[in-house]
Amino acid sequence: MAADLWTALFIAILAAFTGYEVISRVPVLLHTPLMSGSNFIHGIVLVGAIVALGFATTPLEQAIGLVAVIMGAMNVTGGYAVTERILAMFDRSKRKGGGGP
Amino acid sequence: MAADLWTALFIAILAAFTGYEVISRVPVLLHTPLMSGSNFIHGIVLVGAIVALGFATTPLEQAIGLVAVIMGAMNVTGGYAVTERILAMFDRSKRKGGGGP
Amino acid sequence: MTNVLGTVLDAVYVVAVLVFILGLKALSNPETARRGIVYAGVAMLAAVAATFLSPGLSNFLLIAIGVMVGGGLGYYWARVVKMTAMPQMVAVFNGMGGGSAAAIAAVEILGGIGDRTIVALSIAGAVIGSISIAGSVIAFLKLQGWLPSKPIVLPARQVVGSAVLVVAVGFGVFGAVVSQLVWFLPFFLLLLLYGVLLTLPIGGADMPVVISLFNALTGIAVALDGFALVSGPLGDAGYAMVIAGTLVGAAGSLLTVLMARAMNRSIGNVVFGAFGAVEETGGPIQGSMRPMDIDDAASLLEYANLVIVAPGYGMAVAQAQQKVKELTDVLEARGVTVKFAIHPVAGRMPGHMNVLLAEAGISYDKLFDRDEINAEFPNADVVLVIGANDVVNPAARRAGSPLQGMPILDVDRAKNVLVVKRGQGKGFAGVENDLFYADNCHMLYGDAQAVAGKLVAAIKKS
Amino acid sequence: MTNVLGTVLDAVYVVAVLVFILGLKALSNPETARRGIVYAGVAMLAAVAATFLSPGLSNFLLIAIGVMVGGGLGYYWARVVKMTAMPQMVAVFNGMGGGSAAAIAAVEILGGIGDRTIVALSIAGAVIGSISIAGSVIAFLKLQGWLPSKPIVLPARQVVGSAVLVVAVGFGVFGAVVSQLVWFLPFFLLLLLYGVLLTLPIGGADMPVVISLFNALTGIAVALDGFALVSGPLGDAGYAMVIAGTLVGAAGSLLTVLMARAMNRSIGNVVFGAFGAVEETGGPIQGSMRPMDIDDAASLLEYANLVIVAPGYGMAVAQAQQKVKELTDVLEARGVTVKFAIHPVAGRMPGHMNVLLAEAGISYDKLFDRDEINAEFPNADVVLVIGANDVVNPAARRAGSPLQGMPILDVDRAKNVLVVKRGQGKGFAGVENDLFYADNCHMLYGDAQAVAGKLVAAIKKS
Ligand SMILES: NC(=O)c1ccc[n+]([C@@H]2O[C@H](COP(=O)([O-])OP(=O)(O)OC[C@H]3O[C@@H](n4cnc5c(N)ncnc54)[C@H](OP(=O)(O)O)[C@@H]3O)[C@@H](O)[C@H]2O)c1
Ligand SMILES: NC(=O)c1ccc[n+]([C@@H]2O[C@H](COP(=O)([O-])OP(=O)(O)OC[C@H]3O[C@@H](n4cnc5c(N)ncnc54)[C@H](OP(=O)(O)O)[C@@H]3O)[C@@H](O)[C@H]2O)c1
Repeated sequence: MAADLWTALFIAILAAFTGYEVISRVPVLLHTPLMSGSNFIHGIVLVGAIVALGFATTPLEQAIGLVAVIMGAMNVTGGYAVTERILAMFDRSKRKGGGGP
Repeated sequence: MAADLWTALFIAILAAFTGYEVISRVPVLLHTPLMSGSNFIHGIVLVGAIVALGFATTPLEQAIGLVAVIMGAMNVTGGYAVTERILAMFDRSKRKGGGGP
Repeated sequence: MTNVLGTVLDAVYVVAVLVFILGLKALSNPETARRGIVYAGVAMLAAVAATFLSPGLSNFLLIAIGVMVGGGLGYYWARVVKMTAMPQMVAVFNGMGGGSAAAIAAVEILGGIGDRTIVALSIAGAVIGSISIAGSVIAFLKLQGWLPSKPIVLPARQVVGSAVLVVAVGFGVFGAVVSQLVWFLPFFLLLLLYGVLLTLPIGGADMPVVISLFNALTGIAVALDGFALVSGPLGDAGYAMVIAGTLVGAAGSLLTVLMARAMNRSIGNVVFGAFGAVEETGGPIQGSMRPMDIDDAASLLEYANLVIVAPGYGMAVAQAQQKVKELTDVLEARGVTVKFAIHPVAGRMPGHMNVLLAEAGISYDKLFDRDEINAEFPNADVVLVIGANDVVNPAARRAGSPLQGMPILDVDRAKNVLVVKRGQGKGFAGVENDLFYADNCHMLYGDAQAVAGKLVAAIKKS
Repeated sequence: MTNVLGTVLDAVYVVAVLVFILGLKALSNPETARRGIVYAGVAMLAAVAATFLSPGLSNFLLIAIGVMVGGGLGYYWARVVKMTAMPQMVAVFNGMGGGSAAAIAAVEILGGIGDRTIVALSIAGAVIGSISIAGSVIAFLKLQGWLPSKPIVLPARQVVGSAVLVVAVGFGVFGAVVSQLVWFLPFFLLLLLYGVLLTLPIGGADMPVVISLFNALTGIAVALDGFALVSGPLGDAGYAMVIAGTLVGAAGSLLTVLMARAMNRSIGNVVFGAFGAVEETGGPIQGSMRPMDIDDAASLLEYANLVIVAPGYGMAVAQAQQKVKELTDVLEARGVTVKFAIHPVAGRMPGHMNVLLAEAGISYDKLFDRDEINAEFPNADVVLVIGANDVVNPAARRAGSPLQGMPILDVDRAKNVLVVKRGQGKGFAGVENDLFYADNCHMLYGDAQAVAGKLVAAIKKS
């Protein structure tokens, strides 16, 4: 196993703790935005999709890579927009708020 | 800056969050063992001291490396023993406990 | 990688990760939550831009098209969807993430068939990502009502499912060992099938738990893809994926556990239990449901000191939150104290009620957790149950009930209980509700929005 | 690195880090804390052994000697030291860590003078590590009583200090730029001097905060050394240092802030304020201190329903905890409820009182935080203050007092207050205590251990 993978394992351990600890303090009030917010955060997959497509050479790789990019982009923008809409409702500064129909 | 350093920076960020979150839940009751326990944990410096001495070539490097190892070893064993002694006092299973004079 | 550009790009990833975590932390407080997501959004944009600008990439046009098409679709859809359709929306975006992770894994397998470690990691990422996309699509279809929301129970489903999964993984491993790509076609197809088979037998109302589970799984798939990328040309992108993916994996798992616990069930029971497919056993309840007319209910409310509102899924379907807000306002104008009792799994998403009530402009100071408010019910003059059923069912305190042990809102301990629902319909769990037959309980039949509106009118009139 | 051995060693580091974190987590609960430290100890042992076994090392004999000498000394000392000497013990071990970090940095500089990044990181590690060892030694000397514990205030100390620091760093940077080792000698010497100058003006009772600060600093120094090592031959050792060092850096900083906050002071004020060097201003207090004799005090205690004990530094010096435990036992045998009010900074370490009382075998169920117990004082028949002073000084509620704003135990609100102390001595802050002159307060003069012993005897006799 390459050194990079061990390092990545260190990173994964720490990230798991961080995720667990940070999230266990989120009150039930915010569980819905938490769900959609973490949905947004795994939208980082778009970065990997760009790398995959960016280094793709055969047409098959390109096609699959394009699919990856499209799906990743949907995940990231959709996740962001939904979360932002939900949280706008909790925003005291614009109480009457609420996006869309 | 080498790639390893960036990775280390990722790691440091995550470790800082983890340390902060984990520790902020420790009750005042346990602040003394927390202090000596974290003292023990930076005893990991011994690992670095072993590397420094292990790759030392000149006598000067060896001398300083030896100092590093001695001090690191003191930190780690002392930190451990103190913490363990303090925590033994909180141990319900041997209530009358208390180490040493 | 030229040195300066490389350093800048590396720094962008590190800062992005830092901001992600701070953003997640900000989510723990309603005052800061919105700021948190905006910061995280900026960080994400920066990370994506940094990746796009990295030296060595090609296919720029394709990337740009992909980002614009996917991004546009996602953004548009998220802006126009109704708030009540949120759960299936989250399911879709989650599925997209899983699909993207599976597709990345496919590309990695195509390109890296020589390197065992990378192929192994990619296979793992592909397995989880594929299950996540297929399962999320089924979850979407069920919640949207395009598939029946009842559990669809196939014969011997657990055996068949396991067999499909094992064969799929077998194809993948075999393909990796013999280094032939053709084996990965059945590999992916069978995984998608497994995701479908896994999700079909799960009832519509269990979907939120399942969505949260798939959310965590997608995070893990992304992290696995990240592992496969760290030794590649853009290692830092891989690390960022490992971090963000693991964060979500941990956070999502925790959230899933919390949700299942609030329903007093295990995750295994949710996924494999086909809950809601069985009919209730147990004798009929003594007594009858007694309706009350609107004017009597209005004056009961009006002359109360403390009214506690217990909303549930019915309020969400009826989109009654705005009327409930009006009702609160008229009652408060008459000096009545109004509080809201929020059960963590009322509705069809964790914290669903909070979102709806906040949307209607009800301050979250008035929203109380189950733990906070349960002791207060005996002091309440009236509890107004609006479209809630299982979460207020005292049968949960009775041995032998399917709900047994589920933590509920103790509304039956209040002086008077008014229940708004359309008819004799049972709640999601399909269990009779003892509450409706209690002496201190009266029914207000009708659609929640209509009934709340009538109550407002009656109180205003008096 | 042979492949199998290498993999095993890598795995050891990863597991060690995992266990460290779990160990730290276990510290948040007294039931699991001890298990936590034992696990962390095993993980540390494994990490050290893995490093020792790594291919490519030489100087094995020297390493073994160093580990045995240092380890033996540290272990022996830690086992025999008195519990009351704990703070200075922690200071010493902390200093050792800082010194080790500085020495590692020195070796890195000697070996790596060509590589700018490594030298820069090493310089940073050396700066912090050196300050930490020098400062910790001074802290030790003060707490041990080998240096006067009063602030030693030198003229223009802040200017001189800053100048020393700037010149020291200047030598280091210059040495790195011209790649000449000789400049690092004055670099290290001046840094040690700076550590001394920084710590001398800090009063003995502020030392705990400072020790905690140096603890955090040592953690950061270790992390910086780790950064310098990650690109070296044993990169994983470097990562382990980065993780553990940063963990401690973050945890220690937080603890320091909490402590300073409990004293209502900023960290800057603790480090640069030379607190305790100034004399109190403000008029004398009206009234006088009234002693009570032991038998009266004993019967007051004996016939009480609720006695709250508020211990402080005096109990620690007098080693009175065992007698206090006996007193608790005899009182409880007579049906008196006994509780302990623990102020977070009573004594000379954070949580000091908890440790002492636990040592004496008092269950931590009876120990209450300031926040938990403050509301109960008005219900207490007797509060027994044992060697506490500042933490029960109601002057903290008075504008203009040096203690103003410090959160205190509200013992003066109890029906009766008995204060055990040797004489008219002031507390650490050097402020008169209004409590001692209050109508409901009586003094029991004498050494805390002796007085507690006499109370036990008097109660047993009656
Ligand atoms: N929130 C989550 O995350 C989550 C996750 C998984 C499972 N669940 C489950 O979902 C259930 C949630 O409980 P709940 O009490 O909120 O809902 P529920 O038990 O599903 O009951 C909803 C009630 O609303 C009534 N209703 C439906 N449409 C209505 C309308 N338009 N106007 C007025 N009333 C209407 C229904 O009765 P009528 O048909 O007679 O009108 C029904 O009794 C629990 O069993 C929980 O375990 C929740
Ligand atoms: N715990 C921490 O982490 C920490 C950190 C930094 C600073 N501090 C500071 O330390 C102080 C702690 O407050 P405190 O109330 O615990 O202690 P204190 O204010 O220092 O008072 C201790 C009292 O004990 C008495 N005493 C000393 N030796 C005694 C003996 N042998 N028998 C009986 N009594 C004895 C002294 O009076 P006599 O001389 O008359 O006997 C003195 O009044 C606070 O000012 C706090 O800010 C604490």
